[in-house]
Amino acid sequence: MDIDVLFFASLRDVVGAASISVQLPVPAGQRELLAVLGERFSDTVMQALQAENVRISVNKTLATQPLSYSDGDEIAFLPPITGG
Amino acid sequence: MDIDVLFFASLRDVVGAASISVQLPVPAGQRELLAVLGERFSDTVMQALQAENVRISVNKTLATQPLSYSDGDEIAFLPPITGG
Amino acid sequence: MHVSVRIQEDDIWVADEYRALRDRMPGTIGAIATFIGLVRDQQADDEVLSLTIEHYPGMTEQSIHTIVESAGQRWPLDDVVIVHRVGELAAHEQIVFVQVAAGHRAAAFAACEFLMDYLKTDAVFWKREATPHQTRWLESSAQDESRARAWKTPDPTEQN
Amino acid sequence: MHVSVRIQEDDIWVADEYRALRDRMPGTIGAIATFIGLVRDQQADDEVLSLTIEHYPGMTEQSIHTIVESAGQRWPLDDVVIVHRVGELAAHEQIVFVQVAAGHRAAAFAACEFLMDYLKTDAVFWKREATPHQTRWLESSAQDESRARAWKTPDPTEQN
Repeated sequence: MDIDVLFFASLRDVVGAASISVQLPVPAGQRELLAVLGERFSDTVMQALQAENVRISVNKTLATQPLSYSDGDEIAFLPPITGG
Repeated sequence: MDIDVLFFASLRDVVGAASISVQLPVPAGQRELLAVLGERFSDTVMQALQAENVRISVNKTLATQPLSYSDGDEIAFLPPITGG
Repeated sequence: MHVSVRIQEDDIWVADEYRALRDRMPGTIGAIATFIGLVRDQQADDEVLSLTIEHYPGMTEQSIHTIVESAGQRWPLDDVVIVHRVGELAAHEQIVFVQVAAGHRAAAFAACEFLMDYLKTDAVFWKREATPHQTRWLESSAQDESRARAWKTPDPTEQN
Repeated sequence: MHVSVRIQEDDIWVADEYRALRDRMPGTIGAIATFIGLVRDQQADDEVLSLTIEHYPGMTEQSIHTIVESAGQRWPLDDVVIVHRVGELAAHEQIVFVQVAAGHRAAAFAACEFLMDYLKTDAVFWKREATPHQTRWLESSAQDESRARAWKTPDPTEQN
């Protein structure tokens, strides 16, 4: 299945792209996603994506583990937020 | 000596005047002022002026007892205030 | 601290007050809290037709400056504007405007609320409310008094 | 409760927001509290050149609506407007505008401050600050987190 993966703010800077498309096996969760990303990105990038303060959203909703992805999902890696 | 006496809000309504001039003996304090006002106003008015929540200002500063008045002073009877 | 206190019969032009603040403002200001009080058209289930506000020229301004000085001693403020109307105001009209600018939001919010609380209890104004059934002079409520008194006790959030 | 939440690159026209509120406002409103956040030109002794704000379209709006709903459940509010800018903002520019109208001032003040506290911690934005020496992504401070958390504990003043 195909999903879109988005990177915001400092994570977009680290990854060097705002979004990528990836193909995942079915079924797939966060472990499968990280495995596919790990083939594409360096250890430095992967460490940044897996930092303790990074949250994951699925289709614009904050997600809690364990995650299970579906075809067409929009996954985002969100570094710490602050507005106002 | 001559002093001006001002009445605000509900007290002006009760007295029927915003300000009056009165002549006081020298020296004079609040007792002498009330005696002079008592000759002019009814018991109803005098009770209103001496209500517990009425404060006195002398020359636009809140006054504390005992008061001692000077020629030309501006005395005001202030009912409970509220702004905002 | 820039301070402006005005008592006026004229309406309050909020947009002009804000523009003037932005024009004179030093750049370290990061937070502006404002409050506008309006004449409510209802009070305790009775329709309010108008509110007539009276002041004691000279003494009223001084009473407000005293409140502003207390706020300035309590929080690091850069700019305070208070405009208070007097005269007869219809329902929905503006009564009072308080604008506080500070470096950070905690001070701006706290000072703005402090100023309003003390305007209710310590500013020399009198208000007469007219409804279809009666005209009466208002007093600050027990609630107003307790809100103002609450500022005199140490506030555990003040360090934030 | 009328609610308007907007994310925009354009500047915020405070005067227009206030006029629109007065136009649509039911008369029982007696209190309007507003907050405006500006880009400070200094941060920890370093000059701030600009602040670049990024959002996640759709998710950001939803995160703010969730915060507004919490405020609406907590206080009786009539009207809430939140306008938040994105893009690159120079020092002194407006970042955020919060306007809360309610019957009485206690609710208006509390809700306005609550909304700002949660915008700091729960709204989906990212901010990058540029100084002459560095560019860095900001995080909400420990102080911001503790201010937002403080609303979750029972507030003894809430009954006032």
